[in-house]
Amino acid sequence: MVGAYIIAQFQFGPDQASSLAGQVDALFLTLLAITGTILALVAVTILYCLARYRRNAQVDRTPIPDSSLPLETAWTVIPMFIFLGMFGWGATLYFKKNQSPSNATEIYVIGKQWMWKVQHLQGKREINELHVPVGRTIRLIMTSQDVIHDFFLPAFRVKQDVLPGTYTTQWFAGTKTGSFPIFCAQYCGTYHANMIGQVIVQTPQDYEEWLSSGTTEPAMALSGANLFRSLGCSGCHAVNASVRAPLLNNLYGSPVPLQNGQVVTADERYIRDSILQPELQIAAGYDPIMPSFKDRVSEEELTQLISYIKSLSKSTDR
Amino acid sequence: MAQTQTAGLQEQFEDLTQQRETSNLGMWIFISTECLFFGGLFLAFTVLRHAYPVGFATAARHLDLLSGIAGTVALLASTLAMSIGLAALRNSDRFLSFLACFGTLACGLIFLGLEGSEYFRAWHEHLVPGGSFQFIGPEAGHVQMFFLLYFVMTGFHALHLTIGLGVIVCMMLLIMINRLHAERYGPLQVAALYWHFVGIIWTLLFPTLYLLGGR
Amino acid sequence: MINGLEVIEVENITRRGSYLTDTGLGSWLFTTDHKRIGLLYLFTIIFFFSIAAVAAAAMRLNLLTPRGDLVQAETYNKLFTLHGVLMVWFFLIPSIPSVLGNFLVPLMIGARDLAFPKLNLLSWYLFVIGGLVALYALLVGGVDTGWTFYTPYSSTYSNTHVVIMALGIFISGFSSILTGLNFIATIHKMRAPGITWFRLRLFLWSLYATSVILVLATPVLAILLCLLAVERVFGVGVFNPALGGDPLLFQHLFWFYSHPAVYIMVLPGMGVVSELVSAFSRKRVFGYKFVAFASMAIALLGFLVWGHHMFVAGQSVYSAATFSILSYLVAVPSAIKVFNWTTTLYRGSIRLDTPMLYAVGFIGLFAAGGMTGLFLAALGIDVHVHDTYFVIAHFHYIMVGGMVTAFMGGLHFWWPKITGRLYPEFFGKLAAIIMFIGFNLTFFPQFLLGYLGMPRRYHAYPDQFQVYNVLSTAGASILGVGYLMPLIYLIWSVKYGKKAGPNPWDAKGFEWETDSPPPTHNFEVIPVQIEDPYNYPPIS
Amino acid sequence: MNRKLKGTKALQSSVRKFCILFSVLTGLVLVSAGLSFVRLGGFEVLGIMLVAFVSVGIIVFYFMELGSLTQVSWLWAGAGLLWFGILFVLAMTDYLTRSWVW
Repeated sequence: MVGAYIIAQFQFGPDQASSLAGQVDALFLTLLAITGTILALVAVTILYCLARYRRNAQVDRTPIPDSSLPLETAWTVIPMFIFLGMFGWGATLYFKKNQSPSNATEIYVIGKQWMWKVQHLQGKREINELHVPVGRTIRLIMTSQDVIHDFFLPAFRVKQDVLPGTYTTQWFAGTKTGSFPIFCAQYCGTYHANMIGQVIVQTPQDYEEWLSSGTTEPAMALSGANLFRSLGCSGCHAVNASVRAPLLNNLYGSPVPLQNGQVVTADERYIRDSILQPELQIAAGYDPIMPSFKDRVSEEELTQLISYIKSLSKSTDR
Repeated sequence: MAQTQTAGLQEQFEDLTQQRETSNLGMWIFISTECLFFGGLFLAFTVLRHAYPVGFATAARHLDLLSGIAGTVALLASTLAMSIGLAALRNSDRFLSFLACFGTLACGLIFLGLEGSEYFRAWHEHLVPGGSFQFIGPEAGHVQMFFLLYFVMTGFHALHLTIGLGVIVCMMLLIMINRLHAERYGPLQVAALYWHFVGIIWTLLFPTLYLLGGR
Repeated sequence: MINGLEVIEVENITRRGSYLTDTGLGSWLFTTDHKRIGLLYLFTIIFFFSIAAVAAAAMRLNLLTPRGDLVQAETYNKLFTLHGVLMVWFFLIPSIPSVLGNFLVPLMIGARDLAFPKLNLLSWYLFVIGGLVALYALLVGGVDTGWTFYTPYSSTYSNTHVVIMALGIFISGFSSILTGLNFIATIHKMRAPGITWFRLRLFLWSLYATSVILVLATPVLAILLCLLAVERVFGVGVFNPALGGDPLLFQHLFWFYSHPAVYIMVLPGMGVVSELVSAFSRKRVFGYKFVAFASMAIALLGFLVWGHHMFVAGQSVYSAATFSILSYLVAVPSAIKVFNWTTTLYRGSIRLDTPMLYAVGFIGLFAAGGMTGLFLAALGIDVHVHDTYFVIAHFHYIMVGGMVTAFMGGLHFWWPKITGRLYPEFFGKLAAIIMFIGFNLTFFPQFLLGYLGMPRRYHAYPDQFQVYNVLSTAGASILGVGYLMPLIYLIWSVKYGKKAGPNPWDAKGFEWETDSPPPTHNFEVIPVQIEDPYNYPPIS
Repeated sequence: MNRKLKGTKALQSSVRKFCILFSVLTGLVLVSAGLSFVRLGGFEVLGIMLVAFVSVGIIVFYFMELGSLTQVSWLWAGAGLLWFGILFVLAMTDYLTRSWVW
């Protein structure tokens, strides 16, 4: 009884709850097998030599050469190739982790000392919890209000630092229902250890039910549209506006030629920078007259504005 | 202890040549350290300039080019004087060496004076980062960042220069009391290396800060 | 007969005097003797180690329970910052280079002192001043940023004494630079006749490589701390995004120093182990040139891999891939060293004295630490284990399992030379074994914790992690005993230990040819190296 | 006496050499300042930095006497430069490729 209880306390790996988890574990176990073998070989050799060649033992001690080029080459080159293999495999997973599939459902995450604020496109907000439907690819667009945090989902084997002043993204697809921990993995101040939460992976039906339950807020894009008007953006960025400013229809995801000759892709980061630091990247053919909205919009409002501007673009999969 | 002691030879060395070569090498190692010290600053400057080219160019135009050129030439002149001082000492001309060191000192002070007046002007125009900073224009934040880096970079350079001036004063004293002469010129050689290095840093700082954004 | 010789030897020492003869306080505080400065460093780093170890003990006790009942979150954060700062800058970095290096470099190359003895004393003073400033930061309330000082937390949000702590590290940084400079100049210019580069002891090769890092990495940390202080004090800066700055710039500059710094913390240990393995197997180290060049390769390649600390920090994917592949390259020379040490044992004549026990422990623990480094360099795995206990366990295997073990081994090996006395062998071996067991029990469970997902720097944690934390704390208490034992018997041996004689291990090297403890100027006559430094006679 | 005369001659020639180099360096400063007034689509920046590096080279080789130094000093002068390059290249790799899309 006691024995079984104690053994039950030992966990040898976290839950595998995402499409990526199994792949990471496979690489991990492979590395474990390779390095374990090498380590065991070294250890056995050392122990064997220690036992056999102890000072007073009568054994063959005919000197061996001081050095051997073939041997040195072998144990330089062979590990190098093994290492290159490890690199390649690891890099493949990393590229996969950093390239979100195009059909992802987007969810905005804002970190602040010491909580996670989540808003779904449909308008639903939650704190320290993240409801997602099982099987659907989720793309998190994350930023921080203060210091660097890190959105870590051990059961999904992903993590990404959440930086103030810019957006970072990561994606995952839950493969089984249940609740899994969220940790902040980047030290962020006194209550860093309290910045934890739950991802709740639900069946699509439960998820829809949850979305429509409780107090409903307008969809993010709608809130963004209201803001767009109340902040006066529509005064310039409209078809028949008195001031000549770029139209924002179909902006998201398209290339924007800049005044200095560069061309940038209009992603979340570009839109964010254009609202907060409009003077940095002036679209070609327009005057640098837009005022900065820094200190006038909160991070939440920014995400709503971005969500609205993205909704003006047909290419976005909503 | 019965060994014959050469004047100025430290006990861990065999002869003055070894001693001189060692301190020379020591200074080169120190210079490589300093390369990385300023290297960090140059990297920070490059990264931020890359991010905010317009703001940095705007800010750079607020520096006085003529004063910058004058300072650079003064520092080059001090480098020249330093080299003459070392060559003179090696060729037993202690008087010229002393004079040249004095010239180095004077040129260094002129440089510091010019830089001081630049600082004063920046302060006068409210370009010193912090509470008193005022700049009208959309790029104010980046202009402030430029001036922060300007003050940190030139400030550390000026600090190095000031230390160098102190060293040169010591060298002048040593030449005066005949502790440095044609047989024992190692310390002046090391001091000269340091001084030239300070000059090199300015040779890089001047174009980086004054010229890159275009005038 | 042998006794008679010993008596003559002892009389000689008494007559000639050793570097320890003069006992006045002034003679210590104003000494330029590299051996005395080495001892001054030894006392200083033991002092800092003790404080940092107490902090570690408090942290481990706190983590016994999931809620972290012993200390408050704030205190816990200050404890791990203190532990990190003191252990890294005030213990590990100066441990082997400044203590054993100072003591041994001139002895090993047959010189009367280092190239710049006054600079050497100055660097000790800078070290002490830096340490006192850091301790002052502790006394006025501590710092809670972690030893990594990530911005914008450290520059804007933390309410603790970041600037004072940064100043302390800044000052001690110059101590590192001057020490490195001194070693490089000494090794280049002060070698005794006959010591060519390939007759240079492997310990010196490793110290040379270490010094390269000390000299070329530390200044970047210095300037970084200056910029951090400016941002914090004046509220204008280059790292906080709210001010338009770039927090990743801080991380780039920080790790440009701090990754090579971990090689400062292990290369000298490799050097010591090369010496120990050779001396106790009575054989030349197998593949001498490869081991020597591996040290230099690590010093160079170690500078090319810093970005692997930033795989999830938001740096470019291409940059991450570059840093990953370079990280694998730096593992190659480390692997070469391990294989060469192992092969050295083959057909040797091995004595398992205390220093050798430590050396063998080092090879095992360092290999384990290095192997787990391969996991961290694999991008896909690092994403999962980054900033978890897996990382903590990995670098403690290198830093504690590697460097501290090597330091203990080196200290035991050269203790007879430093003090002229032998320590009790039985207790020495016992302590080495206790340390090995305690260490593994402390840190192995942390690998499992990390893979389970427990993030580092957590004052409290979910219940599921408790069992491994309990194991780890239990291990830490055993480790603590292991550290206390040498402190006691080594001090005891200074007065009561058996006289050692010049060469108690029958080892090769200039340092064993002079008296124990050595006279002030090391050698009566500067020795000449006429053969390979490890030319042990063949064993029948 | 003869030795002293020889010394004076050597001194005179080095002073002359240093003065010439000084005028070259001053000229280079003016050239780079002039470059900052022209627009060559980014190439003026390259030109300015190139001129700066040439000046640094002259100071290192002639004023700091690297040309006549032992190999070890070369090693360390080179090390400073090499490591400066490492810091720069690897850090800028990140910044310059961050916006690349694959």
